[in-house]
Amino acid sequence: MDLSYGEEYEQFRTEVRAFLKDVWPPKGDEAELSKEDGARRFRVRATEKGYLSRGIPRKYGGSEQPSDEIRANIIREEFSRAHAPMDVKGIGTAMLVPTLLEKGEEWQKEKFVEKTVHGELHWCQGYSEPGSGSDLASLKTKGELVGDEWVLNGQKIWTTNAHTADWMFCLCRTEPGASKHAGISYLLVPMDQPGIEVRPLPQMTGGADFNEVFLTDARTPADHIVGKRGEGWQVSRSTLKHERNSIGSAAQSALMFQGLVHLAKTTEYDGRPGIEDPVIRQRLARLEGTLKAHEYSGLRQLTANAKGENPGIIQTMSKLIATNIGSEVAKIALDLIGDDGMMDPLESGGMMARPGSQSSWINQYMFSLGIAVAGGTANIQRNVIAERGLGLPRDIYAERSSGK
Amino acid sequence: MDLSYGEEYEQFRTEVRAFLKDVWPPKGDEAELSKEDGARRFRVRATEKGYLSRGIPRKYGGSEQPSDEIRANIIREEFSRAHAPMDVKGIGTAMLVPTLLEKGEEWQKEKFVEKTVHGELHWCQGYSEPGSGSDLASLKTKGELVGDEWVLNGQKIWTTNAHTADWMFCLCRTEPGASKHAGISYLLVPMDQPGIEVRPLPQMTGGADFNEVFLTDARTPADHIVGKRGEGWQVSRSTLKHERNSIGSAAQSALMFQGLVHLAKTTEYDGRPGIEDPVIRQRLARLEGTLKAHEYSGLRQLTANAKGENPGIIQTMSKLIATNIGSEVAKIALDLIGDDGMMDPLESGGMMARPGSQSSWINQYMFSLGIAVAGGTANIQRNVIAERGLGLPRDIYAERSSGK
Amino acid sequence: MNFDLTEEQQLLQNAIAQLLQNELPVTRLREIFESETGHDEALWKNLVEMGLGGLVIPEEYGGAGMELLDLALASETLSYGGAPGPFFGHSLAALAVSLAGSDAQKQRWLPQLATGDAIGSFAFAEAGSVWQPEDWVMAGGDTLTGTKLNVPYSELADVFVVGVAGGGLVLVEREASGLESHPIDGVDRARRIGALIFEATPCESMPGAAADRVRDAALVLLAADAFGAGTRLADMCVEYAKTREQFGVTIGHFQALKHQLANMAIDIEPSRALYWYAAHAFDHIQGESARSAAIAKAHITDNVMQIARDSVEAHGGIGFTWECDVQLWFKRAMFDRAFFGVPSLHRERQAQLAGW
Amino acid sequence: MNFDLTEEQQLLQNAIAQLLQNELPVTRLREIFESETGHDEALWKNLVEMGLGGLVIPEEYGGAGMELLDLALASETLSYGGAPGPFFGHSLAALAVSLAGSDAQKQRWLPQLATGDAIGSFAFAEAGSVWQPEDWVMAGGDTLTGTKLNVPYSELADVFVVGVAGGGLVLVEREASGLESHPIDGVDRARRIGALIFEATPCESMPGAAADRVRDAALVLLAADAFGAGTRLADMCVEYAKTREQFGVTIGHFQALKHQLANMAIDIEPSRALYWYAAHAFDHIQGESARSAAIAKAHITDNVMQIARDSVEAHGGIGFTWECDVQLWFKRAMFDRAFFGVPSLHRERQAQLAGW
Repeated sequence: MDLSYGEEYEQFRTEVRAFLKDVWPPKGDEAELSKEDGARRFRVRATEKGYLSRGIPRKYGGSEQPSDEIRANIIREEFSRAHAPMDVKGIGTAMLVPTLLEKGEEWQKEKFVEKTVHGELHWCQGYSEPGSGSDLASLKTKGELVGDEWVLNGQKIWTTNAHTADWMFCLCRTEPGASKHAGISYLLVPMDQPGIEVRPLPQMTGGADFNEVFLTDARTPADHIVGKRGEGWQVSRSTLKHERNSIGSAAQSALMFQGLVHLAKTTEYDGRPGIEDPVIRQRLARLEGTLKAHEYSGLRQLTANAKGENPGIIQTMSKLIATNIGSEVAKIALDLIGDDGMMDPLESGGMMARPGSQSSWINQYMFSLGIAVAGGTANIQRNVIAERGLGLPRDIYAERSSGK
Repeated sequence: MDLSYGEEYEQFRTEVRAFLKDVWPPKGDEAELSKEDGARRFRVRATEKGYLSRGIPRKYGGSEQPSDEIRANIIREEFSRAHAPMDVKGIGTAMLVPTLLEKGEEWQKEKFVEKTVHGELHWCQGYSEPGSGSDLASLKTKGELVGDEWVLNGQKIWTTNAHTADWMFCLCRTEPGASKHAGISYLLVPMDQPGIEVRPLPQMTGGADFNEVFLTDARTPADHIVGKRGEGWQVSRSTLKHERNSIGSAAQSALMFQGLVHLAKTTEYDGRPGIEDPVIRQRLARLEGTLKAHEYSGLRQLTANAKGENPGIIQTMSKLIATNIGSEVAKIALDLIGDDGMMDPLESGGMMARPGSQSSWINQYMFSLGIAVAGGTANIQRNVIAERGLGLPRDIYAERSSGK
Repeated sequence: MNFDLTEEQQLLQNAIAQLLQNELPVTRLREIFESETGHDEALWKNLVEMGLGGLVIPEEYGGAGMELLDLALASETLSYGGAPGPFFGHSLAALAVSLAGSDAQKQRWLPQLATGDAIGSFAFAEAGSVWQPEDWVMAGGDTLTGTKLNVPYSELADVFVVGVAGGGLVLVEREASGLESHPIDGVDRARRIGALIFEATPCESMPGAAADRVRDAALVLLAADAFGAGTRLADMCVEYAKTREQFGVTIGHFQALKHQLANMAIDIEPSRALYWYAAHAFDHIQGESARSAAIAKAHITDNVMQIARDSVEAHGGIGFTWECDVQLWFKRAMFDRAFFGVPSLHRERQAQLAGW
Repeated sequence: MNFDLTEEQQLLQNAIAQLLQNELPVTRLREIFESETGHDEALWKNLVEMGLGGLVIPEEYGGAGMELLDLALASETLSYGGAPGPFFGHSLAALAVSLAGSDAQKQRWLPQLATGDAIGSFAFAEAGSVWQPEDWVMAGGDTLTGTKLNVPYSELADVFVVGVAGGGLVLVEREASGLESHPIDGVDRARRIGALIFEATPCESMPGAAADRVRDAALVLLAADAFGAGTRLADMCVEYAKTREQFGVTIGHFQALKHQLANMAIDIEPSRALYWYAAHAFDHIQGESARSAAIAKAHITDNVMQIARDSVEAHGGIGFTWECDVQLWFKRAMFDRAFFGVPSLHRERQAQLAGW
């Protein structure tokens, strides 16, 4: 066991730091660039050095580096410390690009991959539909090949960033006669067309991070299919991952916890700082135990991934643990803020406005629920742990429904 | 709403008190009787007055009173206050007698009811078997009619008081060809015979409140069957209850809670009485909320029962709530007693013995688990609440298994 | 011995439920929820015509002369139906004037409050989540200067019962000089709140010492309201489980969900008796009144908040959206839990009142 | 960057597991559990022959010169196998002498402890659940007078490391005059405890100030032991769910039980990294050592106790019987949770050490 990175990696870290010191924040002429252009220029350089787009072949604009979880982690740490731009975020780089690289036609890779990783094309994901949550096989949106175009009709939901996306990758039912999973295809659809209407789907906080997408005779060329007709289910499950970020979610949880401790130190509770209240102390300490176990398990997974080993059952648990932590953070915060627990999460300010932090905790109190449902409900997560992790029998209804 | 009992009932209470003052504890010559004989004499008198065996016809030794939940409750309160003997406890009065009164032959009632309610015959219940817990329909003990006798072979488990019982009422499979529920009969079997062996089944506390009963060519006369052959399942479910004790379980929970508060007041915890620790105070207060809701719900049920109305979903919940309260009482106690939480629950004393109360809390810590499993596991209770209380669909496996 | 509602009480609850079913479909509720004022005059008129403006006002002043239990039952049913508006603050103001007002104050205000022509409210909270009469800082006297927070419908009410240092109560009229009201953006848009800022504002002292009683009554009403919200949420979840399909069956077939709904049921149903008892104790068992109210408020609002969270999850993704009705009662639960102090505060009071 | 065990460490765990599988079938474990002494000389001999008597004793004194992490790994595996006997107390005594003993003390005791020819133990606890070095009351000096409680295998050990007022450590030999030992009926009959009564008993002061280090090490070993018990219990439940049938299917088909087992898994599996880290911090990250040990002890022993309760329930009625193996690890969990202080105590320490 050795929590240092060793000489070779520390050498690598030194190089990364030196690189960042040179080019970020932008110096000289580059300092004059717009924020966006500056980031773009930076990314090109960082990719040349092999720091970004590491899993993407050079010919599609990547740096084509051998997989190395430790280097990837050092890059994340140092870039984050320097507040430098990382790989372009989003569902396009996270899900579409790996899928195209594994299953796409050559022309599809050429057309889409580089522009997506460089942030010039934005994507949204069209999987979920009203009425098919965890049960994707029941989706109903239809695609019909009419001449040289697919014509799509149906409705998608939970479509993050649909209003800003250029393209959507989506699952449609194209083979009406086929059995549940076998009738689905994976299509790439341009968003800017009359057949597509995007409506925001506000959440209970009042904000709107999701959309519904209505497809009414929406069109896309016949060849904008990834994999063959009826293979969409398998295509969508290609989970090629170059370097996992196995400690990312724990780092998020840790940041939330730090925020909570700060809140407890700065909020008066029952006549003294909340952190001095014995009940709050016990709750914080208990939660920190869960958090630390989660964090250190991330280190275990990082090590296993770096060695190419299977970290075991622990990898089925991250989502549910992160959800549980988020939920407990929110509950403790709600107790700490007292009357502010009645405030509107979107409270815009005005004369009686409280410091922004309080309403952000209300937001968190509700949003911690959104996290639970976004990654599939906690019940789905528990099924996964029980079935894949513990080897218990599969759910009878899911099994029946999948026709096995 | 009126929590007083009203004039008529207060008059009744006065009568009960006067009666008790006269005869309990035994006066004069009767004070010389053995404890057991004194109690027997007392019960005869109390039955004459209509205070005991209220649901039992006079000809079988009862007082044959009209059902009155309020009177029943007043009798319980006053007898309990005077530490006077109540109706003979046990599975015989609680389950066998109502079953015989509803489904038994006349000669069976005459032979068994009076002696059972007078405490002269003791019973044990032979329902559960290894391998059939919540799923009684799967029981395997066989009964075969050979000449004028049933010959029984099999094994029963969780048989409380089997070592002191005179008789067992049990379920056996007598119709090998019949479907699951239809093949079962309800038999009355004498315990004192070579074909029956009783073995104690010690629990994890080290005590032994349960037994296993092994039947090897055990015998009972052919007419010692209640109901017809193959009707045992229905017979066992006759739930005739004269007066429910809807507040009894809550009273038990309340007593436990009082004990816990006493423990908190008298145990040093982190340098002061436990009751002064803010975390303990919050936990006690939270638990008391659950307890009070449970207690007052008992009053609601008592009222509904007295009016002959259905109290609704609340009546499906008592067992699970009582289990939850018992479990939380035990957990708080374990924290309070510190190092004594390492002690043996059966610790017999000796030089280093702690006051009896501490090891009784360890017993409680483990025994609260036994309560959970004895009334069917908590999961079974939740099924009942969801299905009978909320009207949700029946469990698919139970449904399948019952052949419906 | 009768721990049950009278026929009149059941009729009252049924009548309210019927009214809300007719007059407050959820579409209308949402309009009010999203409106400027959070108040619907037509609905208010309907409610006060049923006598809800003066349930606990003595009959001689035009009220129904009923007890806190009746008020709590009305609160439960209004909450179950999601009713927005000033009922809560108004009822407590009416109770406070009935208990503590001078004859003149009663003459002047109770008849108007009973008919609902005047709307009452109360101003107890001060900065720092201060609610309890013994903690009030703003000085009384002939005039008031200072700020009160979280005043129900401060923009709308005609008269305010204001708590002052030492645990006294005073009356302030809306038109009083030096009185400003500012809305506060609360989470529950069905119960609006605001701040009152007093600047040498004239006030009238109330002779009776009733602040503690009014506090206890507020706790019981919040508990009853939370109970109504909790049963509504639990019912919505059961209904959803019986209709929503997944993998070819209604999701109510899934044992994990069944058990979550069973747990929800055991966390809410016994609370009915808990708030009944607290209300009954307020009316008839003086010695248990304060403690029972604290227990009911802490226990029920805390449980219901968890039920609200679990309800979102029981609905899956849709439960987290604005368009799903869960949010309406979720926010009601947040209000009931925070208003007049979070559960831990009342649990500590509960402990102290037991002499622990 | 390598947060994983070395091949040697994995071999060590495998070898222990293999030995217990061969030498300690549960029938044998139950015999020892129910025996007079709770100690099996043959098993002890096997363990010390593998070097487990002196894992952390420096090589120059005949030990393996390994680290606390290795000792914790051994503890986990021994606990998973249910191993009874003096390993825990012995290991801490060996560590204490290695850290704080004079050269002479080391010369005299370490070689014997390493071979297991002498058995060590430690006497820290005093009446009133007092465990922490800063709270010790019994005075040190040339002789000791007073009582220490909850001393592991007080009836068996040859030498005791005893904590005295001011946080010092002294050595007492079994044969010392005025020393009496009395067994205490503990719940976990696989780890016996007793009281030591000193009456002007000669002792030898240990020069090093290592009480805090020994405390931290004890907390890590208890956490590792609890982790082993928790994984054993969770494994037993999964195994039972896969074999026990009800309504014609294995009970592992029931979603409610599946989810309870999933929850058990997320309550135990991440703890592996938590105790590894605490042990590693003890060995290599001085600044985090005390706090990490407190977190690991509080978190793991508390979670495992709940897992033990849930394990009884997952087994139904049989889980509550003496003959079901759940009880063996249930009691192990009770020992690990209570020994050296309940979780809330270490959570408060955790808070203080963070400067909260």
